[in-house]
Amino acid sequence: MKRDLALLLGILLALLAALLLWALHATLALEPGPRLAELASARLEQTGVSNPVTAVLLNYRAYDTLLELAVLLAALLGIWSLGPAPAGYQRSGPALAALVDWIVPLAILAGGYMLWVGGHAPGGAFQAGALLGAAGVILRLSGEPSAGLPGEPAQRWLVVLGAGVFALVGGGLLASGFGFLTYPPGQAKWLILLIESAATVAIGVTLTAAYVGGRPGSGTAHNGTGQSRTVQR
Amino acid sequence: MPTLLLLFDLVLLATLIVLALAAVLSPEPRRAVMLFIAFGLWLALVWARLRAPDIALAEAAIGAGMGGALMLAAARRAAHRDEAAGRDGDKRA
Amino acid sequence: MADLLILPVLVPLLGGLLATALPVRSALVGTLAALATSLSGLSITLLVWLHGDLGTVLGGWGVPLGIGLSADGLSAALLAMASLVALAISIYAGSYFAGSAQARHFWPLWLLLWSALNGVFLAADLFNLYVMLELLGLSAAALGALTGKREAIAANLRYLLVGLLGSLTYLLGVALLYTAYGTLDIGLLGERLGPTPIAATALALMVSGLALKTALFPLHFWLPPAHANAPAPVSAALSALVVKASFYLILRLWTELFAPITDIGAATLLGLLGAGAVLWGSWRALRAQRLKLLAAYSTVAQIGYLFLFFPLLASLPPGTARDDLFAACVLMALTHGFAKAGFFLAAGLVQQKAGHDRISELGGVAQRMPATTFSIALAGSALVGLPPSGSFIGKWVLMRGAFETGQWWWLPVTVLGTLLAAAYVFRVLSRAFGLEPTPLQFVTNARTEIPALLLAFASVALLGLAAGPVWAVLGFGAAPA
Amino acid sequence: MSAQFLYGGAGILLFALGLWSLLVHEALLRKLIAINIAGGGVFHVFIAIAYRGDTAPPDPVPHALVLTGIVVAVSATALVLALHRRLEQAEEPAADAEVLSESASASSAAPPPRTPAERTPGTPHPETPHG
Repeated sequence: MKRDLALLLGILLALLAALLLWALHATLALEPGPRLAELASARLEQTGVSNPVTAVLLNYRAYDTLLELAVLLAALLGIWSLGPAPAGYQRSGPALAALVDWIVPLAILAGGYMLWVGGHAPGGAFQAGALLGAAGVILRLSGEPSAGLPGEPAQRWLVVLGAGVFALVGGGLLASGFGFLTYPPGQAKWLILLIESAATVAIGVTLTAAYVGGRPGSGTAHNGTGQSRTVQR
Repeated sequence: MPTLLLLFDLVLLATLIVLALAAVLSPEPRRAVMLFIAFGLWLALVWARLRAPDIALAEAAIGAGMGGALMLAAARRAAHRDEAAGRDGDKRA
Repeated sequence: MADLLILPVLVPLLGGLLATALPVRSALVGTLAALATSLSGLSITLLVWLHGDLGTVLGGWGVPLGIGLSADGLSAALLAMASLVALAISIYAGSYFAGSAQARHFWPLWLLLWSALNGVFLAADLFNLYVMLELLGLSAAALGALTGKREAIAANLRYLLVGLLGSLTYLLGVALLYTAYGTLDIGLLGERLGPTPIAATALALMVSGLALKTALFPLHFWLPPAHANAPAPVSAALSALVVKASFYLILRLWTELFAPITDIGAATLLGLLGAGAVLWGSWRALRAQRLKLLAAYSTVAQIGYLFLFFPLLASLPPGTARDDLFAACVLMALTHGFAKAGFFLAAGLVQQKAGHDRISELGGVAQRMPATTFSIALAGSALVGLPPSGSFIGKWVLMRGAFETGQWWWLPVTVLGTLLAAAYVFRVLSRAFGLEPTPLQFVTNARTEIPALLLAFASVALLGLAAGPVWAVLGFGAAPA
Repeated sequence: MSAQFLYGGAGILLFALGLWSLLVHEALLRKLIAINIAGGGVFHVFIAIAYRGDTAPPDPVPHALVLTGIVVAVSATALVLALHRRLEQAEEPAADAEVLSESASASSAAPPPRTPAERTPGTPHPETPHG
């Protein structure tokens, strides 16, 4: 019965896929419509960055990116609302710990590099933030329960830093007559770097905090919820 | 398109779809997640071939990396639950 | 002036960030941000009313590179409804969550949700809409699970997955459109879109994804548990506002962007699903044991009515008759927003007072809360569609349209749905006004009871007696007498 | 043009495969993997249509859209998993309590489910509705 249903659904979805393939084929066979690629590269020089993807993300379509940071934050707020962080992992042995001592600073350095290079080569705030997040994950796996994150108050400020700086820059530009996220000529490069730096930190902290998987407890708070934060040693 | 390149593309895509199929069909959680991570990394490789290095990096680091790490934690929990609970020293939330 | 279009998105976003950073002050920050957001939304409505459509492109690049924001009558009408309903919910929530640890989780997520909601109403870019829908879905699911109860978590887990599937389906449609027409701007796409197979496929994908998110029968399965198990202010927001965002998008895409390819056949399919929703939702509401579950099924039915307008709109040429139908559809959506929010807020008060919301045991409890019982009665009469509520006018125009277009088969659906609604509302009220002795003291809590009462009152009086402004904002002539 | 269709088509196949798995499989983790694969398929379509051969530079706009999509997808994944973990805790109070009492070392046991010591506004009652 269940097998039959799976088969039936499989056939239906194969039909759907065939229909979509046909639609895609029909479209590609037509004369390709005017794409944004030419336009995007024609204006690239005015965007303040030379990596076209960064230009789209932080200049042409910066509004999307701002909201994307809000989505990331909403997910973390949802995770925090579900309870305190579960217990950490067993602390790693000396050999692994020594390795972690090397990997984590390296990941942070690589993140900084990736942020800087994102202006003109592959890379940028999200990749850099992900590297910071990876450093956090490694720290947590090695037995650091807080994954290297600061206490709750600082953590809260850090996770809103990205969207906050972004929105404030946007709002400031609006208030000074340029329009929301419309960078004044010549200023784009520095404003984008400012936004990207803040976003990198926020993304790194948010991803790490999401991996930790619960409200940051400094060990004393939130015991009323009945969950003990025990760390194995 | 040259035949050799077409062949290369076909192998690339066939591997991608086989990885996706394997991830989807694997009932064992840890194995499924490992296959999913492999799928994500392979996807990044394909995107690098399609001249999207930025996105390949992002998919490898965020999609396969962070997403995979998150799922792996869940898969390990699921596996622990399956292995009749109560074993000492092994169960972590 | 068009620059101000960003404010209804930016203000709650900044408020949400600040409420995240200052958890101890989150209620204060949240309330202030709610006031400011509401004001910004209403001022946009006022500007559209006075000066006509507004539009701007963010970033100074113009379309198609930049992301456009636009507000026409339809956006303005929904923005105004959202501003008023969300403000009432905020005031109610301030007292509902007072002293609870949930407050610090509620406010930031609620403001992010509100930001996304306004963002959907104002966006003129298909991909930006995807991001907005995801922000809306994630924050809604997180808010719905706030009680921490097993049912709530399970329901919202499902809601989240369904929402993700809906957004992905929508996004695939956007990908096809970009392949064919090379732009994401709704205005530009409208100029380029023709009756091609790709456009039809994209329409099917996008509308299916959004129908899943707006809980159109038979894709409504996720809605009742998710809406019934959330905290009362969240239930109100989910039912009154969040499902409206995806409905609004379907209405806009169907009647504007995809107007060249939508035909009567496709519209009739939507109408049939709507009819199924009306009958099934009302029937389930009648059978529900809990007040909030009743309200949730009633939402399924009310969404159904909105889709009954599609086949009628499709078979009428542009003109006054079609304008009236369109405005009546919007009016019903607005009325449901006010009425359902009022109903859920009042139900939440009953639940807090009695410790449960089982309809069979409501007797006496409600008697001690006269204002709340009155809210339920008012909101209920708007759900039924009694005059002078907005949905009375909506249903009346709907039935007249069914006559005029010869699609008489929508008439029995409307009548039967109305009878069922009357039955389920009466069932609640007969319990609330039960035979128990009149209590010696009445319970009043102005800060929570007044928002519910005002919302219920607005659904009946404001939108019913003053439908003219709705027609005016939409840019149509006088409302039908 | 042919490469675009080849790669875009693969994206569509991945979307259909993910959708099928989402509908057929019960376990949450499998549903989550399915939805991520379906998402990967949609992103793949975007990347494929951005590709314009080895001579012309690719279209950066779909690339940026996909980057946004990836971040959104991982956010949703994190939230789904957190909800799932909370659900597991809520569903197995008895089993976890046993683990706690049986294993002598409390540190190695799973944390007990959260008991709502916080004041909970509203008290919804379980009633599983049938859709």
